[in-house]
Amino acid sequence: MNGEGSPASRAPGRSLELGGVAYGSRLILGTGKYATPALMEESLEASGTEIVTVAVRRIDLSSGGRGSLLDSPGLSRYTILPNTAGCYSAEEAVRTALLARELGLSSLLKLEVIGDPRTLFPDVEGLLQATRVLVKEGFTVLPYTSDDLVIAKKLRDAGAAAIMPLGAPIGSGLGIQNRNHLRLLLQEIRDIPVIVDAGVGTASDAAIAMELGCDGVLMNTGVAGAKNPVQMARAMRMAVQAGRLAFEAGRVPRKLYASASSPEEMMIE
Amino acid sequence: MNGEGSPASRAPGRSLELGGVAYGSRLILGTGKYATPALMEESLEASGTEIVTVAVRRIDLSSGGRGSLLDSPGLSRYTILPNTAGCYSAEEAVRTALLARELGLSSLLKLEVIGDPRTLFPDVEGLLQATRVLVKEGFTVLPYTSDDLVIAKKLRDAGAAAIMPLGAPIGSGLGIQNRNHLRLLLQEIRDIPVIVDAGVGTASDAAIAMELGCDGVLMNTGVAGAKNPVQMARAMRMAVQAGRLAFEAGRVPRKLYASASSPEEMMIE
Amino acid sequence: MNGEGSPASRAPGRSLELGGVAYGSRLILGTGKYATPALMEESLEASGTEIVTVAVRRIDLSSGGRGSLLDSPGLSRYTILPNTAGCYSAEEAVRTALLARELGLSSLLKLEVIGDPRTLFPDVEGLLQATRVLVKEGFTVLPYTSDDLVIAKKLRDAGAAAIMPLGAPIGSGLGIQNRNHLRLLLQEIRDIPVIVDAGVGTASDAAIAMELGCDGVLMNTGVAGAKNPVQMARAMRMAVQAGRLAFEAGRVPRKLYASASSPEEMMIE
Amino acid sequence: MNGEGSPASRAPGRSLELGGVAYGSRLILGTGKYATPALMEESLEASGTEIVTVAVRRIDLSSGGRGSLLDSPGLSRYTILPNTAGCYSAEEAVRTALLARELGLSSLLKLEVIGDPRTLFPDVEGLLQATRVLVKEGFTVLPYTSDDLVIAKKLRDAGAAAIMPLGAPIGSGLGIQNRNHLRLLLQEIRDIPVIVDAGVGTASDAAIAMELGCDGVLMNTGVAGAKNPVQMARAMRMAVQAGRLAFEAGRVPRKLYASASSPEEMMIE
Amino acid sequence: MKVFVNGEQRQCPDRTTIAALLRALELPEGRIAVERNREVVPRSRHSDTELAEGDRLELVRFVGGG
Amino acid sequence: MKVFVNGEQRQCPDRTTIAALLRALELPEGRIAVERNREVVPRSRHSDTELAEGDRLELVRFVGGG
Amino acid sequence: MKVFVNGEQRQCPDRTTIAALLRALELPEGRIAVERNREVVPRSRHSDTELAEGDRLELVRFVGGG
Amino acid sequence: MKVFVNGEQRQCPDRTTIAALLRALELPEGRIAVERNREVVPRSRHSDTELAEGDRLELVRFVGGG
Repeated sequence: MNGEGSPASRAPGRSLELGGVAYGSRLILGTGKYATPALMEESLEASGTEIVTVAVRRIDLSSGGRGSLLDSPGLSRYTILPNTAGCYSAEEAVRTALLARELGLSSLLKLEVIGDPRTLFPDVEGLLQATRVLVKEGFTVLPYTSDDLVIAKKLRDAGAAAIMPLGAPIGSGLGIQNRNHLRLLLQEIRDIPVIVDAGVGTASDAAIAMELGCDGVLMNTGVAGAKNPVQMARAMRMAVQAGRLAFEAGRVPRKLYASASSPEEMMIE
Repeated sequence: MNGEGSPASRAPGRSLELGGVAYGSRLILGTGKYATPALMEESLEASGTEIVTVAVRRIDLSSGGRGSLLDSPGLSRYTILPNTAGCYSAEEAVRTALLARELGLSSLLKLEVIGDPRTLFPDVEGLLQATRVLVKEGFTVLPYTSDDLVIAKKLRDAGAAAIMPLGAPIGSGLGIQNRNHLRLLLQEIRDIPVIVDAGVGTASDAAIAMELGCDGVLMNTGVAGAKNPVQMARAMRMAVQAGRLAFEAGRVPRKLYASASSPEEMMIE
Repeated sequence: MNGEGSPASRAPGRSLELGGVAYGSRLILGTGKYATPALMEESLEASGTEIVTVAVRRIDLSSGGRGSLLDSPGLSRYTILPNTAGCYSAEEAVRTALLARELGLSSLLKLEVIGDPRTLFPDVEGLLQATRVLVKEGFTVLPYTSDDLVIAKKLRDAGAAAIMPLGAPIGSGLGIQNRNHLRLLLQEIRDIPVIVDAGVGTASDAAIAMELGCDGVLMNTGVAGAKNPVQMARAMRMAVQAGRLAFEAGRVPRKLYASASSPEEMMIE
Repeated sequence: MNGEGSPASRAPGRSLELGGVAYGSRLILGTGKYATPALMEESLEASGTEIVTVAVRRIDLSSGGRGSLLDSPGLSRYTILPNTAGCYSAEEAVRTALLARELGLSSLLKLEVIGDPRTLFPDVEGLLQATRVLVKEGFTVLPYTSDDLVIAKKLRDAGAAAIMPLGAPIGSGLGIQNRNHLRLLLQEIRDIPVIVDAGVGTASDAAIAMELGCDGVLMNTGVAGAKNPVQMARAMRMAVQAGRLAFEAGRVPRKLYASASSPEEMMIE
Repeated sequence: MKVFVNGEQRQCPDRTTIAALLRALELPEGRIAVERNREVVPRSRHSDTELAEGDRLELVRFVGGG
Repeated sequence: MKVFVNGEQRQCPDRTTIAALLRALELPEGRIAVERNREVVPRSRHSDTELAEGDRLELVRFVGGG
Repeated sequence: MKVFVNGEQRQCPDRTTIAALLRALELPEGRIAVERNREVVPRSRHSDTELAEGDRLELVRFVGGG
Repeated sequence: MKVFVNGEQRQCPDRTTIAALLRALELPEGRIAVERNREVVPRSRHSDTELAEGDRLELVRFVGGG
């Protein structure tokens, strides 16, 4: 076992299934940080994503409540995945989740319980509490968590619909910092999807996540923060597909030495 | 300068130009090591490549000369790039090049002068000699070389039409072993294409090469040696495009800390 | 800030303080897996360690209870650090800790609550519970944990006397898998020691841990599993010192380009 | 073969032999870039080095020729290794070498033929020419070269007394950029010493070079450029020894999974 | 009577319903979720839910986020 | 009466003390810790602690570990 | 007379041309390149190039390679 | 007559020796190496080597370097 999964290992080809729905795209995009709504919509379209994350925030009363994200007609075609970004306790996350369901009339949820403001790393204790509550409430919980496989197993056992380990701090663009932890997590969590959430900075980062055997990738800053978000969205779309295909194709084993690709006999003399 | 090039730096979008011809695909594939000709043809097609490398070898007299690679009708659509694989001296490489031109009626050449049998690393001294001779002979010389930028500059000054540094030993599948050397080489060689030749093992390796700003990638074992070569060829096609797009799009800068992708104000209380 | 700490940042030069005692050596060694007690004692001596870990296990009644580790007179000079290795619940770890104190008459404890048999990764939830109980019981708790800084802060707030994040799975010899997580953890945990526990495979791994700003390194397999444990123990002793000195000395900043170390003027012409 | 050499492979324990002289220290230090001669002397002493490099430069006629480096009495105890730093052609390097011999009355030489001003990478063609000339002239030639093993074999065959591949650009402090190339080079070059020259930025970089099986390390900026050069010199001394000991001790093999260091039976129930 | 809306104190007539409040604030019924004293009030109850002195309301919507 | 020592069933006379049991098992008093029904029994209490039918004892020591 | 073809010694009539040799070897003219004593002989010259005693010929084609 | 020392033009009497030049420049004999017209002049020959019109001299020493 070269530690890089294999077609046998994680349901090759099968589309990404979340809450009983199958999605053709394995890329989930955030809707934050875009210069304009138009740029966001164009980027989402270029990415081929079918699911987009949104945040829940207070209405600015002075604004007369205009400018809800969902005013963008372009969003109607996507599955909306509300998050609990910015919540620092299970209780706050649960309240935000209930409001999100009231807003979206769907029970899909990206659950975040943050434990540290500088790294935005999850508070996995609070995350487990909130997951237990929200699963009872009937939510399809997709928890943003660390790459700790023990926590991942507990989240799964608590009824999470997928595991979403971070690759690196949110918005850092550092790529997968610990491939070995992710590899070990993937070998353990085989019954629900594993989606790398956070840290992807460029196309190869997304490809690497998929080559390790992840079922999907969720990103926001990697696209929205690029000089040309639309073009980067296109790159990410292809990178996720390329990484998945490579994972299923089964890569050539690594060797320390060379092995000729042209015949070594029948040379002229 | 984050060392990762930028659209400004290496002619964004422009197709790959070799010997005055522009190619839409930036992926060059080898034709060695396939289980069957049919599998090879299917893989080449899936890869979207327009240029394929071939080797020059003695005819097996007992076989009545049947089974030349070019009997595969499927190859007629590709630009044929003969190599001098297996040559351990400039003189041997020059003889092989002249025979290749007589066979192919084209002057495009992947020049290899090997210096070590276990690693198949190039003999850059012999490579420079052979390049000087063959450029005079009117060849379009694409030399397989190390990631040494001083040698790369000499090859360019000797009239090479591109620089083809290795990413790792031929057939090793180890990926780009020294990104910093490649980065430095790319900053120096801006007037002719730089194509990573050898070492690519999976899709992300190809994407990384392109993200660094390479103009193309040449591979054989990475595809032919995969469990499913056709699927890997498809993966490589997308990975090269994804990496190029990402390079041109301009990736988000790396940060040590997190930066939230959802607004940090207007939280409920 | 190059993310690699600095003399200013973590009490340079100060010795390693645990439970109010200052130790001159920053290396803690395990006593498991040695071929013979003599080899173990020689290795401990060569390492210069002052603290050694031990496990608590049932007496083999058939053996008449002979062969307790502490029969080795050579161990009398070291501070004994009992562990709760092999415990899969907080309750089991607490029972083992109480037995260890009865055996050792000291309250120093390496607390392990394991969450997964294949990786031996900690169960950080159980670890927090056990830490809270044992701190109340008056133990000096040194928890073996993940590199999750949120958990590290909770352990500190629960009264842990140090944080002992893993570098890689116990006995894997893979070295520090996630330097960035460790860096972030070190920037947050400044008031108690941070000791890398597990994963160190060779001298440079230990040096890297110390250069990142860790206060100490704990290892067992890296020494006991070497072909020549005594020599490796000597290597580890020097590597820990070298890494600490380098951390305090303040390394030269990294540059993408060269900078000459000989004068560039006054050349002959 | 874990690619990390083994005691069997490269004359364990034997001291570093150059030009028929055996040196106890495997660390060679440069004398450039120190704030004061006193700081330099203290650093050299702290490093335990026995060989120091110096450059050859024109006398400043206005200064009345005062301030030659060798006025420092502290240097008298070291073997002086003149370099040809700053030479961009074989001919210039040969002239500088002959002047150096006249100055130093010794034939030991660190040969540099630079090929690029921004990276200070060697011009390996010119380096080979100059090596051939100077070996005939009776010099003990230690060439600063790339990590290209084919060039290394040619240098050895031309009579070089050691091979000194760069780890990264001079003064960059990036550490060993291509361990695989270095590993392959070490497996090929067994009859003369291999000394990593350039790129070492901190203690672990030096340890890594030695663990790979190098016979020595040469550095200047890594020490002179540290905030506290004397302390870094001490760190480098220990790191080189630690790395060499670890190489000879034979490290534990890497594993993807954990292996317990405490017994897994006889747990309490 | 006074209530708190998104943290701000507001005056409104006694027995004002949530629906009335939203109208008064010129907020569209749709795309807004309402929490009253930490309990979500479903849209279907907006018109028959009367506010009481000191009620704490949170009015939220979706915004761009990752 | 019967007790369980490290998981094994053992016979011993009524009112046997822990100290007596250790002697019977030829175990040195030192370097052994004793847990009786999940409670540690300090060494100072070994000689006046009598076992009861069905007691579960854990006798442990230090071994090499990491 | 004897010549060497791809390293093997062969007999052939005096003044045999390269074209004749290829026919004798049942090799298709196309897709084959011929080197005689380290000089390439272009296809156009095959029929008027006569071999001489001891000539060393290399007959090559393209094969799969990377 | 004029010579070039480390790239600078200098006047000196005819038949000046290298040793004399070094004295004139107030340079210590030791720790200096001299190259005349691209040929090293060993220290032992400094006193009997006379300079000629237009000679190019390089006077060098060791300095700190890596």
